[in-house]
Amino acid sequence: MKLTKTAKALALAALVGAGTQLASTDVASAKTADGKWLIYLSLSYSGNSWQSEAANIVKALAATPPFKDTVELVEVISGTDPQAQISDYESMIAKGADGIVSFPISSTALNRVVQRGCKEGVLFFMYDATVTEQCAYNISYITSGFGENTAQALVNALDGKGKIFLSRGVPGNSVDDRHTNGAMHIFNQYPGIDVVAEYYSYWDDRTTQQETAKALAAHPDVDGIWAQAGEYGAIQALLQANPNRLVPVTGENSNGFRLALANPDYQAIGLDGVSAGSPPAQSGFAFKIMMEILNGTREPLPEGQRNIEYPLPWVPGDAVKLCEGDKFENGCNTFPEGKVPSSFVTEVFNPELLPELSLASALEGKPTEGAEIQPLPADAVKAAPNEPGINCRQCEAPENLYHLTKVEPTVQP
Amino acid sequence: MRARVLQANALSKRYGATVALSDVSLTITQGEVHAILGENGAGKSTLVKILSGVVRANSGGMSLAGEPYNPHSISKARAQGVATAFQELSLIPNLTVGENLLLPNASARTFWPESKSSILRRAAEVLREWQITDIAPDAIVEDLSLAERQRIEITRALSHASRLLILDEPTAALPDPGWLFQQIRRLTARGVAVMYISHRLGEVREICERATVLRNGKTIDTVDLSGVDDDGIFAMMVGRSPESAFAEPVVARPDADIIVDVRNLNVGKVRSLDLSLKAGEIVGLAALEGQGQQDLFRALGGAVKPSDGKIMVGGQAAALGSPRRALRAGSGIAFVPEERKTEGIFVNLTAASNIALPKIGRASHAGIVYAGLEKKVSAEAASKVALSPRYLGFNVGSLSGGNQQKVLLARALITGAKCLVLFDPARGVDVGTKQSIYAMMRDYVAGGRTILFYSSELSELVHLSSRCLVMYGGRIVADVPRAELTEERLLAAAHGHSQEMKVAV
Amino acid sequence: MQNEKTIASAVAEQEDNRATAKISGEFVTIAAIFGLTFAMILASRAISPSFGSWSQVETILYLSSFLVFCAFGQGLVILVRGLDLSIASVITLGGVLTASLMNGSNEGFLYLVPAILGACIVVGLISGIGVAYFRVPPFIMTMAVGLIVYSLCLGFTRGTPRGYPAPLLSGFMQDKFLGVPAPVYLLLAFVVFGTILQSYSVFGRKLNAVGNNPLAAYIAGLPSGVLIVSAYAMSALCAGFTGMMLAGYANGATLRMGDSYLLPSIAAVVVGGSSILGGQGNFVGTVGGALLLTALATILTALGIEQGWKTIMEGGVILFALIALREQSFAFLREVLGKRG
Amino acid sequence: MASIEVNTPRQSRGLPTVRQIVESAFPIIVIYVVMATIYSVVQPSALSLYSIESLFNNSLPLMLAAAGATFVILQGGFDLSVAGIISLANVVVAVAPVEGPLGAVANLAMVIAIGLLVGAVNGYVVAYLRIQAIAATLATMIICKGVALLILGAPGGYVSDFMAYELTASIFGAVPIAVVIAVAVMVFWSVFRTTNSGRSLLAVGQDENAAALSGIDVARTRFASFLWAGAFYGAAGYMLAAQTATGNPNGGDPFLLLTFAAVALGGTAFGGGRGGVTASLFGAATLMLMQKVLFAVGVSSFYTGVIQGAIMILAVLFSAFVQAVTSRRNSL
Repeated sequence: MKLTKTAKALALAALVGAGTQLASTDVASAKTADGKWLIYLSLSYSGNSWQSEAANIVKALAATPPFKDTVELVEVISGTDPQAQISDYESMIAKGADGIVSFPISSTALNRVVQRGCKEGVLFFMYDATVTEQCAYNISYITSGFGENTAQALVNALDGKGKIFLSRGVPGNSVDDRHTNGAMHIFNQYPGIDVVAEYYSYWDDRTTQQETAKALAAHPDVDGIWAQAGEYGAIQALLQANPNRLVPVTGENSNGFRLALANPDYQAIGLDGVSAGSPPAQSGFAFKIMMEILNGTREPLPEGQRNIEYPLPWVPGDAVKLCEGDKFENGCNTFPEGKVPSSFVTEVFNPELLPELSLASALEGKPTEGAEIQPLPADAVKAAPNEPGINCRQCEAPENLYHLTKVEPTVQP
Repeated sequence: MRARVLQANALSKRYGATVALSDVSLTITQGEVHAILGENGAGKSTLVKILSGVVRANSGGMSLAGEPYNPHSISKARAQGVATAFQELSLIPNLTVGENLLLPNASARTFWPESKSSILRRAAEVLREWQITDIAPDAIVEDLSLAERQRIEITRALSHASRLLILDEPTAALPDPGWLFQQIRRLTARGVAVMYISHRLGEVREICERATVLRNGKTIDTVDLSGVDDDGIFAMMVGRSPESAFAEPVVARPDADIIVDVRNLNVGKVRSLDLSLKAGEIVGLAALEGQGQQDLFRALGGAVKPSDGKIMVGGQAAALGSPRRALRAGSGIAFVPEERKTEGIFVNLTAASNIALPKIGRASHAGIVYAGLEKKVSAEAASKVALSPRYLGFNVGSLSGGNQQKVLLARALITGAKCLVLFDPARGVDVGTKQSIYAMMRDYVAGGRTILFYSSELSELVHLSSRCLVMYGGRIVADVPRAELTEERLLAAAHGHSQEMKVAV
Repeated sequence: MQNEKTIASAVAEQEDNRATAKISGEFVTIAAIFGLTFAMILASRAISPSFGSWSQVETILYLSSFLVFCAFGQGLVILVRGLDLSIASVITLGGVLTASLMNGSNEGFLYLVPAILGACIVVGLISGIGVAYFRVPPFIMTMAVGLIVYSLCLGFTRGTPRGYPAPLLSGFMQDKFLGVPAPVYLLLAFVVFGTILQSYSVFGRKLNAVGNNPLAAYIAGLPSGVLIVSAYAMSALCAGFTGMMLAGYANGATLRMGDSYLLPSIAAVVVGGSSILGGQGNFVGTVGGALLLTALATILTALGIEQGWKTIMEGGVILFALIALREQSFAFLREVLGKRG
Repeated sequence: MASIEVNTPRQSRGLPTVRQIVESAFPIIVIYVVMATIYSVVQPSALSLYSIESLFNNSLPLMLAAAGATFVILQGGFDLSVAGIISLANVVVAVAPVEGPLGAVANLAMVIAIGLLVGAVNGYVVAYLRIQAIAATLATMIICKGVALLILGAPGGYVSDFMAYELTASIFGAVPIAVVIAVAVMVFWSVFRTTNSGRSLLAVGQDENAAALSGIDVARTRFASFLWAGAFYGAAGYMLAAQTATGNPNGGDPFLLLTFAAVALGGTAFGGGRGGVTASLFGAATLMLMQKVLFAVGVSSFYTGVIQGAIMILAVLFSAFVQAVTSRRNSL
């Protein structure tokens, strides 16, 4: 704790005795009294596999030597209300945080408090979701083109024509907006592609399943589904409607989805697709960059260049490979059934960036036996392009914003 | 012939399929006190509502002092000089007397509110004008007794009535109509007409000149009260000639069992009260407003917990924490409260369901209630209070007040309790219903059971009680035996006087 | 004399009409909800040729069953003048416990089901006791209990619900019988059971009485407190059951699986003609409300317009239904019926 | 004659009666002060001007929303449209920012007009068409959210610098403007409740029937309560925009349940007749302060909700306890 007992007693005395202005003496300066960095892990919503894995990764890293002895990590869950996260950020700044690694609930509402924190010398590292305040570091895959790449993959699988559903995220959310814009950029090029239903699934398996079932009632003859997280629910809905027919589905990284993609029975009745999207490992990457900057082994980036892109995972059906052990080794990328829940988001490891982690880290936040924090490779940090409303405010997006990086069009419009 | 104040021609009012008023006409002249007589459900309340602007007639017309009169709201009616004191008091409980008197515009200014003291000053003037000296303008209404509230209700109407004052059962909670009659006389002296609705024929004869009788929503006749006797009026109201309202009173045998025995009861205003009720007697209770009778009845019914005392029911000590316990204590006590609407009936349930509720198990097989069975179960109790079986399938909310009261009493009967505790069971119900209630009470005690009842009408107590207790200041000050029962005797005792005192009414 | 007789019989007749009119009014409201739902399904043919088909009706029935289950409990709580905001969390609790305790095996299914539902009932008992005996406003009590339950689910799962429901359960949710999904039969059975419980059972009658007039119920010797607590317990039971079914449907649990049922459960009850003030309500109407809401959502999902417009249409249809289904709108109709009768 | 209970007019000036204290915001103020004390002891920097400023800036939108909802709840209604109107006002301000102090006034006028418009729809449907308030306002909430999504598809936009910086600062470097606004609302309420409209509002909530028979226009009073509520929700959305400096089409969602929790914590009875805006303001401030206290005492993990829920129940029980104790004394 930053505030020692003596300090507290002093503060109390000052409060009771003089009852006067107690200037905030405990601003972020260096390390805590016992020589540790005070780092907050600030979550907004917690309660799905993705969020808890991302948090567990940070917790596991913080418990891995040498961070084990140099970092005091405090986890705070604020809930879905931006006001609550603002309030908690304020409290962290007041407590003298050295760094805050956080999943921000809103890309815009937190800007003011983040800006103030920066002035007080607090490092902000956002993972996955972003803020548009330029003094914060955004470590995110969002700019890596999930929408357009998966859309192209779906178009390829459908040979350029067919009725499709869009299973989106949360209405009025900037991430959902970015993904969908990217996807529509591709779909719009193909007149043969007909988006017959578009619905919001809140990045949740069960909601996806119900919403897809509703859409299937109107369009049982759908040819493909473009989905964001929750994609496994879409497959369940398809099977429920007709156990003998599946269609190509693109989606994110749930273990259940990847197993389905690799399932020969499913492939035989029409399943095809690609698993891409948001990796929980971003949190660990963010945390490690932050620690390197704090420890002085890495130069801080200048303001305005703090958007860092995390590479987009890309696993087509034929690339699904089951892991034997508890790590991504030998190019494996999926766990066998029963080892993890189907909602488990598989992209928790990164052999280059996060070699310290194992399955226990992601599931329980435990450090890997014998592991030590490895320095990040020199070329680990890749700048992300500007995207207005995502990682910057009044800025221009590059012209080739939606250029394809993972897949080539195999059919022409 | 005096000038006409109100002329109503062929008023009709329907509620859905129900015809509440059909073709009612009447004329009220300047300075007249005009009675409206009729049984419950005859259409009096609907007439009052139309005249005061609460509802509008479907057809027919009215004129007020020669001008067409068709008020859309209470305020419009008031603006034309018609004000009403409602039977269900229309005061806001958590506002002061002053604010209530001046509603809806307590503050005389629109934009910046008038100061509290200035409002109270104006209210105090109103109170002074209508000779109310014992109620402070800044008292909160919910702290007042029912009688005090009724006087405030009347005062508010008095202060607005420049042409016509409508009084709907104004004496229901007033033990003494003296003040009211005095104010009515002052008002009529100024030429204001008064429409007076009451079940109490005695009062009506004292203050009114003419009466219009309604039956089944129609005008029967308008008569000069001096020209008809009570039987004649009764015949017009009910459509048949009256039987004697009060049959021979019942008296308990001296050696009868004691069913309820209360020792040293302390609850609310009740102070160390002793009481015993024997099988086969109807014990009346007389008291002025607020002498602790509510507390006593509610304690016996289990609705409030006594702070001290011992209650034996059917020979067993009973802890009456709740009405449920009261019903189950020994041979059981069933309580019928005074507030029919708020504490008695379930408006959305049928009469049969209302009655059968305490014995719902008997109307069901395997947890399922059968409507037919329910009717069968409730029919016997219903017949005891002369409730027509036709009504059993109706929602209670759509029945008249008298029938609702019968439903309540039938529910008390069905519990099988050996003691009934009835608080003013015949208040505000018509003559026919009263007779049924009295008959039920006699029949009930004849089966070796007992009744304690309170009534605000002395005549009822005198004629019905086997003996009558009188409460004053939380204690029982007199136990008047059958032979000595007179209204004067009760009234004197109720004022805390010895029996020789003369009481002017 | 002759004249008097006619008056008397006229009065009797009037009053009879009054009673029958009341019944037909309720009946008309319920019939109108189902009619409106049906009309909407037919009209939706214009959007997609697959609409208006039996398979769409099947989907609507299937998906509405979850809402019907939890709206029944909500309806009972509303009947006793309460409101249950904890159902979202209790649905989650039911789902999370189903997935984690059954853990993908049929072993112990028969005792796990009552154990899980029992845990949910305990939550309802706590809410009910707070409301009935400690006089905490239902809004605050159930919201706080919901918060606590959710938080406990979060802690219990460490943020990641694990496991799968028993294959028996997930198999049942997938099964078809005579070409119709098995849960549709469950729904029908539940509607019959719920209607009997709410409107024709001793328990339901007592709940009606307490909701209608709590003071009168107390004076009449009904155990009001016990009844109110049992309404909340029933609501939690229904919510837990909903969660269990949802876990079976989705073959697993998520922590926000209950969120999308809170407001719709209240809306279904109110659109179905029950009074939010308690003491009046009919489960068949609630079922109609749930079907209406589900059919609307199904149609909107398939509609190719912007989400904003969809949302506006959703609100607009609810508002329209409320206005069209209010009693006054049938006054004319009833008058005609009344005159004829 | 009837018994005489009140023989002499009671003195009404001077010390407030026990009843007045109980019906006022007293219990919730006690709770608030206790929590604030705990907070400032555990975290002394809470007393710095900046901390106070940020706390109140953060709390003000909820306080205004709770104030608005109180008008509707006092007359016995319910208003879920709060979430929709706040979202709508929030995006409108962020999409059409007008610079400068006058611009801020223009923006305020816009959102209040929106609030009044939605309030008028609510009021008409509830008061004149007699649709159940909870269902009708659920529908208008959904519609407002749809409109907000059409105006702004994803979080973004920006508000004028004046709103973002001046309105969230302090006057004379000492009193946060948020506090000034909250106090202004309290003053407004203390005047409003003594106007005829204010009395009508409380009277309708107490006893609708009696109010109607007293000549109060019940439907108009109901209608007006929704107008007031709408205006306050609009202002809440406005202050939310000022505080976050952006628009969010889902910005109002978290307010839905919190608003009513704040009103209930303040002791205003659902069903109407008792309570007040001041109490609701403190209820809202308490909820926001709770977040701070929980952080400060270190309860901040999966189980935060357990503590939050428990505190809400305890706070209501405490208010009931104060009421019971004082009214017992009152009756003696």
